[in-house]
Amino acid sequence: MDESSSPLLEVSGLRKSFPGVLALRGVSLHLQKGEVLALIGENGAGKSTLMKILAGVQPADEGDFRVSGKKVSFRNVNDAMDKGIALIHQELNLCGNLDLAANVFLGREPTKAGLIDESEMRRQTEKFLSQVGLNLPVDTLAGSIPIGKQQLVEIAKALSCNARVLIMDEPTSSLSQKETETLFEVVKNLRSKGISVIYISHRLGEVKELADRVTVFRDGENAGELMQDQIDHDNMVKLMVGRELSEFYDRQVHNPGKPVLSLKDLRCPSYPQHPLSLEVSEGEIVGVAGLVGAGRTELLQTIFGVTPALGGSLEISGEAKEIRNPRAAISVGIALAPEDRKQHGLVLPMSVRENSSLPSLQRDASRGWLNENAERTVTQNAVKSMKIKTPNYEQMARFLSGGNQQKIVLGKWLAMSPKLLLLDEPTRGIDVGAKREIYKLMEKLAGEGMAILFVSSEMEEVLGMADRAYVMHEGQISGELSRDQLSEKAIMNLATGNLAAA
Amino acid sequence: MKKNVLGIFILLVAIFVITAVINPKFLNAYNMQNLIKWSSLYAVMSLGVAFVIITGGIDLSIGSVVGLVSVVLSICLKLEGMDPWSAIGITLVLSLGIGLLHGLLITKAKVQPFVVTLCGLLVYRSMGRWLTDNQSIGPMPYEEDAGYKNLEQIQGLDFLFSGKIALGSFNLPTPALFILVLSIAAAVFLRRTIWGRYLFALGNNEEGTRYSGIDTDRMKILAYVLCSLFAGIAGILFAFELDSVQPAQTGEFYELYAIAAAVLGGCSLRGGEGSVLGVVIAAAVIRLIYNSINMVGISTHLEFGILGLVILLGVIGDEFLKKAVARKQAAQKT
Amino acid sequence: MKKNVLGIFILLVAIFVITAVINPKFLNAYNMQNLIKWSSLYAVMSLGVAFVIITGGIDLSIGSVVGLVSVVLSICLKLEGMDPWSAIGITLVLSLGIGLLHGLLITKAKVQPFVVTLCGLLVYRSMGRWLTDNQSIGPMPYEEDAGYKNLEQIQGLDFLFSGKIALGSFNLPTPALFILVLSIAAAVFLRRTIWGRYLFALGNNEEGTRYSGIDTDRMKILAYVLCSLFAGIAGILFAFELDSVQPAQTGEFYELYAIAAAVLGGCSLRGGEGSVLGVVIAAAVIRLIYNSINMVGISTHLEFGILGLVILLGVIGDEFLKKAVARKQAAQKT
Amino acid sequence: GGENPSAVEKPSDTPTFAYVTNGIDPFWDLCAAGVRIAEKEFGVQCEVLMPPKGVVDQKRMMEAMLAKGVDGVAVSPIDAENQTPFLNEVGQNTILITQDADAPKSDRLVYIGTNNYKAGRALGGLVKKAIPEGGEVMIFVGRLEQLNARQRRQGVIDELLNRPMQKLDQVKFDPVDASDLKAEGSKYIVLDTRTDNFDKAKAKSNAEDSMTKYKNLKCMVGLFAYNPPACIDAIREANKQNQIKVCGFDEQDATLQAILDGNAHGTISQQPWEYGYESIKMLKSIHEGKQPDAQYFELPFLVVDRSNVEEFWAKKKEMAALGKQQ
Ligand SMILES: Nc1ncnc2c1ncn2[C@@H]1O[C@H](COP(=O)(O)OP(=O)(O)OP(=O)(O)O)[C@@H](O)[C@H]1O
Ligand SMILES: Nc1ncnc2c1ncn2[C@@H]1O[C@H](COP(=O)(O)OP(=O)(O)OP(=O)(O)O)[C@@H](O)[C@H]1O
Ligand SMILES: [Mg+2]
Ligand SMILES: [Mg+2]
Repeated sequence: MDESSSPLLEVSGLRKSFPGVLALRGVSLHLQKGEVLALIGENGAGKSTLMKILAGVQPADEGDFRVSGKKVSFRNVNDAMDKGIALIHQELNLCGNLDLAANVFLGREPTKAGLIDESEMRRQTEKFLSQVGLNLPVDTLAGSIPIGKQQLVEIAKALSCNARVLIMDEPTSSLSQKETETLFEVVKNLRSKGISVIYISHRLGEVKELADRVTVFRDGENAGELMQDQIDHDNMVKLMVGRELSEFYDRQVHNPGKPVLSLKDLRCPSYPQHPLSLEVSEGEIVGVAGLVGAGRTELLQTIFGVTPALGGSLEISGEAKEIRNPRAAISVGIALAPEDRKQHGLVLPMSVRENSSLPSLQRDASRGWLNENAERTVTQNAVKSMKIKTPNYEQMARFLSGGNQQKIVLGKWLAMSPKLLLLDEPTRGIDVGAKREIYKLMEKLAGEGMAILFVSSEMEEVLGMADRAYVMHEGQISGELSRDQLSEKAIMNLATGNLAAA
Repeated sequence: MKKNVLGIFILLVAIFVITAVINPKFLNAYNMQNLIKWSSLYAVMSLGVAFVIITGGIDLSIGSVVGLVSVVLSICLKLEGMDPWSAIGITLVLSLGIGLLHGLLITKAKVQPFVVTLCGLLVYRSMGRWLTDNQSIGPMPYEEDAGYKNLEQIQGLDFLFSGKIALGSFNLPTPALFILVLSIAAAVFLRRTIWGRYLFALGNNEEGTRYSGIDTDRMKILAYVLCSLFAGIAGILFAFELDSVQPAQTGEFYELYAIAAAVLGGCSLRGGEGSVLGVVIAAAVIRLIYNSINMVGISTHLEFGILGLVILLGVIGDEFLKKAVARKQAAQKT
Repeated sequence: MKKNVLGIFILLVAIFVITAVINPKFLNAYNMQNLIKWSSLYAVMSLGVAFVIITGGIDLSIGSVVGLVSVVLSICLKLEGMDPWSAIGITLVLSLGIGLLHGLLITKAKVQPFVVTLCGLLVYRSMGRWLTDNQSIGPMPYEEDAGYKNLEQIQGLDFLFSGKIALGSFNLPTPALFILVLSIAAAVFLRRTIWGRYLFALGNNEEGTRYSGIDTDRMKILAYVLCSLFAGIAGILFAFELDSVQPAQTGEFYELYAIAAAVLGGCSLRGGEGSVLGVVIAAAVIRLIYNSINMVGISTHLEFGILGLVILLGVIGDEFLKKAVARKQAAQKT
Repeated sequence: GGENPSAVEKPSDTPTFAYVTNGIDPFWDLCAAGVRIAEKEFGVQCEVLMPPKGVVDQKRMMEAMLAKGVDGVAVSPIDAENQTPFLNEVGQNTILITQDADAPKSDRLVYIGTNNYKAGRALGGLVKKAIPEGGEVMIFVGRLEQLNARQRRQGVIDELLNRPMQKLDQVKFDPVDASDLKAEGSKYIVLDTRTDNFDKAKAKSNAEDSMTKYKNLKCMVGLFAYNPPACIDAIREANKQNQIKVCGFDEQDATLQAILDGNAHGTISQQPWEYGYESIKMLKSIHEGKQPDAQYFELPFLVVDRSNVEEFWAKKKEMAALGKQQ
């Protein structure tokens, strides 16, 4: 068959089921040489599953799978790599105990006389790292760098395979604006070299900027396709959720009440040289913007007592409090929906019920006895008010989509009626529908007088949701922006430490 | 819950029936009493270690704790002539203290449970030998012993911990009552109190549990304290059952039996899983295997081998059964 | 790398110096030779288990493998009169086979390493007893044995595995050469080959390693095979060193020494960490402790206890040292 | 084996016995050989049970035998003093005799065994012959909590220090950690007793360490079967054959070979097959209604040295082979 006439990659009728779940119900997809194809869909639509099949990580149950017109079947990752297909996973997959060079070349180490050729590996790694704009020594341990930078290492790793098809599954979910821009450069550069990219993202703005074509999945089936000129927000949303969504950030103006949280010269463990001061009031939604690694997560964790402060004062409703652990934080009315939902937010192998009631168990218990009625009520309230999609309360949290998992996290905290809600990247990896619901919820809670402090790396989100925002840069608060001062440019200047321009 | 213990229950019944067919004397009341007695004794330790395994930890020191506790109890009762109930109290406090020490080393000094309890295994064994100059000792005092004045009370304890209660023609060994009470308590604790829920939660995801405002360190310490306490109770039961304690030997390898029973009974060494009923049945299975080997008349040189094979096949079979059940449920859904 | 073994090295030197001060005879050549010999023997096993621990697994069967291998070797050489090199070959194949079995059960049947190797501990011990009718046996044939015809060759093996090479007035025990070769090989394997790299990688992040196109199952199997192989080599060394094998006892508890040495030498039981040099030094520390106790004249009752305390304090101290170093580096950065 | 009726259902007139040891040891398998010989000779059936881990296993094995309804039990109690109540329970249900180790306070009908104290003194005598000029002696043993081990050790010490003969049931023991024992009028010094917990590697390194520590060591005494070979190995490797003598207990091939080669002076054998044989013989005769003449049936031990080692070794092999034929 003639190579140029048939698509580089073509799948059709692909089916895949997991115990109890039919993840793909006969989807199809094709990819041309030098094309950036965006793949979008709600959480659980089957995007990652398809990509894992393409990359040889999992076998398909049935379906037709061709590369350059030739029927192929991949038994493992190496088969896929041989055909030039490389996948950057949704979850990070670096080995924290190995250095960057070792991670980039893991599984494909250059060898000399049977031994690993370290010098060659280092040389090449430097090249690939600089391509993704990462200036770190190649012998840095992967575990010692922040998530965002790890993501860039993953991309460098994929580049180093000389892939013809590069699959990126939500690559920007933990990248900051600046790193995202670097990534876009990389992707555009690849396209110009004739490399094809499959790009999965929930950030429709990115899709619009990058994609030559968009394929949409819904419930494990193809829901439609958009050519470059048809790609716009509304069209994508319509195909994804099957209906139109009204105004995304439907904000009201809040009138802040008394201050709930006020920090004075708080010192966080990683940047003790930069004392932090800020304030959040009743009914106010305050954003914290900044680049990845700016110390925003740690700020929230310090407030919540996960990493206790080294100094400074923290006041809740005007009273100085010492918070040494999450328990103390909860007892003064603080709740945190953490950045790493699976590690910190939930106990994945436990049920929706057990997760929803975990923080409130002790409050509802009498002398340590489980109060099963209260537990059921808490769960019921969470599922109802959050509109959590679950077959029943006993479903394992692991089997729910990202959006629904995040809703459980929020639900379990709302049962505690906190005064102050801390949200760390509340919509990371969450589809548009769920995102919108979370924004609505934030609105509603603020309207009821709750103080909300949220960290976000998505510019749109900060611009859209915040009444006021702090911007962080390398561990310090580089500026505070009121509603009218909020603009993309102002945030970027502060976030990159360009204080003069701000 | 129920399907979790199905596999191990089938195993129990199978070995039971096979042995009874080969040697009908297996079924006589005396043998059943002994089987119940030994199963109860080992089940106490297995239950204890289950708490720790549920949190994702391990305790290798159980056997040495059994040894040390029975040594200390014997010294207090026989040589020191201490008030018998105080002696019991001291041994329980000792085992609580050991558990607390383990818990603190694991949570505060951040030493891995395997290492802490491996060192415990060595240290407590050594202490027992040192305390007795490595001479055998038992809890029952003889005329020349200081404890002889408390003989009656000690005999009372002996009945409590290793006596038999006549139920018609069947003599129920008292350890069976202990395991009954302890396993109900353990089941209620694990399934009906918030602490039990916390143990399961932290076994599945420690960080996540801590982020939900639970003092995971304290809960882990609790698990190790319970484990050592149960080992201590087992030590008392063993001391009275055997009337004889070899400081260098008593309890040797028991941690492995206990862990094997916990695993065979459905606890996952990864943490977050486990059922009291399963563990108790599994402890009974292990004792049953020993008894069957003797009743059938197989060479004692093969005992270990058969036990090892049954545990391995039991665990594999159980896994297989669970998968089959899951597949069936999945098939029903679609 | 270097700071990882610093702590354990300090410990080695400290115990060494203290013992030498208390009893200067400790330093004489004969004692040093013995110390080197025993350290080498135990270090072989410890190195083996280090491979497994680096992948995040565990092997409890080492001691029983040592026992079984030395039994089989003795039977082949002495009773069967087999060609001596073939006999060595058979025992090595046997240990490889055991490792392969462990690896397959763990990766394919998905049984936890703790369970698989615990059952192995029981089964291989039983096999050794059964094969020999529980009689002690040694590799050296007597006149009436079938192996007597190979006596010279077997004596050659005996020299190879448990002889001494005169270096001036110092007689270097041959096991030292084995551990030298094996540890260099292990270090090169772990640090300079792709497979070593993969072992570290999968110990840290198995999924991620698999997604990088590495057959993690095969690598895990490799680790268990290497572990059993090293245990097998240790079995051969022990058989020739002891010249007699107690099927029921030879090797008992050695897995615990091996694991303790690996952990003390810097392997993390969570996987992904470990250094060959550290493990070898740690094995030497453990032997040194035993030797010191004898040299200083402490009661043997306390041996275990002292060993346990030193391991525990060693691990805690090492952790502390590492943190201090990290803190210092962090301070330098700012 | 299911087809063989005798395996499934023994004729009811065949008495069945149990022979219960105190652990797993080659010694006991040689005893089992004697049991097998006796089984044939007297037309009885006997199970040999070796408890792997001490008192617990011994108890549950005997319980299982009671449940099976055996006609008699010969046991080597691990902790005679404290096991007495249980032994009495066994004695009430079946014929109970003790062998190897006694439980004098129990209702056992008879005790068959060597006089370990006497045997220890005989061993001391061997030492005296080995180093007539006197000197320093070390004792090596697996565990000292066993009564027979303590009796043996005390016999050796008493003999070397020329103390008066003690009565078996009233032996006074030197402390376990007693070191540098000497006496007026004796040329011998008992330096120390080292235990190894049945770990032969430990036994060997104990022997090595004692050579490092004591320059003038003249004789090593090994009380458990594997101790003499461990000492012999250590001495051979240190090239001190001419300097240090070995005397031991039991009859491991390595010990006998060393006696033959002149590397060990001698050993004391309890002739284990006699234990098995005599125990079953005794059970059978009691089963037939003959009460034993005395409570103590003393088995003679045998002093094996260069003069009789070949003959003895041949006997041992013959016995082991006879036992295995079953
Ligand atoms: N290993 C697995 N076992 C069971 N179910 C699975 C497994 N992997 C995926 N699923 C299920 O398959 C479905 C598709 O999941 P997939 O991860 O492909 O979705 P996605 O489109 O990538 O979603 P997201 O946007 O949240 O990443 C979901 O219902 C998911 O729960
Ligand atoms: N556990 C830790 N140990 C050492 N350093 C850490 C740790 N956690 C965070 N840091 C460092 O602290 C700094 C702040 O990280 P943090 O995760 O708070 O940033 P962030 O702005 O929230 O970025 P992100 O968007 O990735 O969450 C980073 O330089 C990071 O490397
Ligand atoms: Mg996905
Ligand atoms: Mg963050």
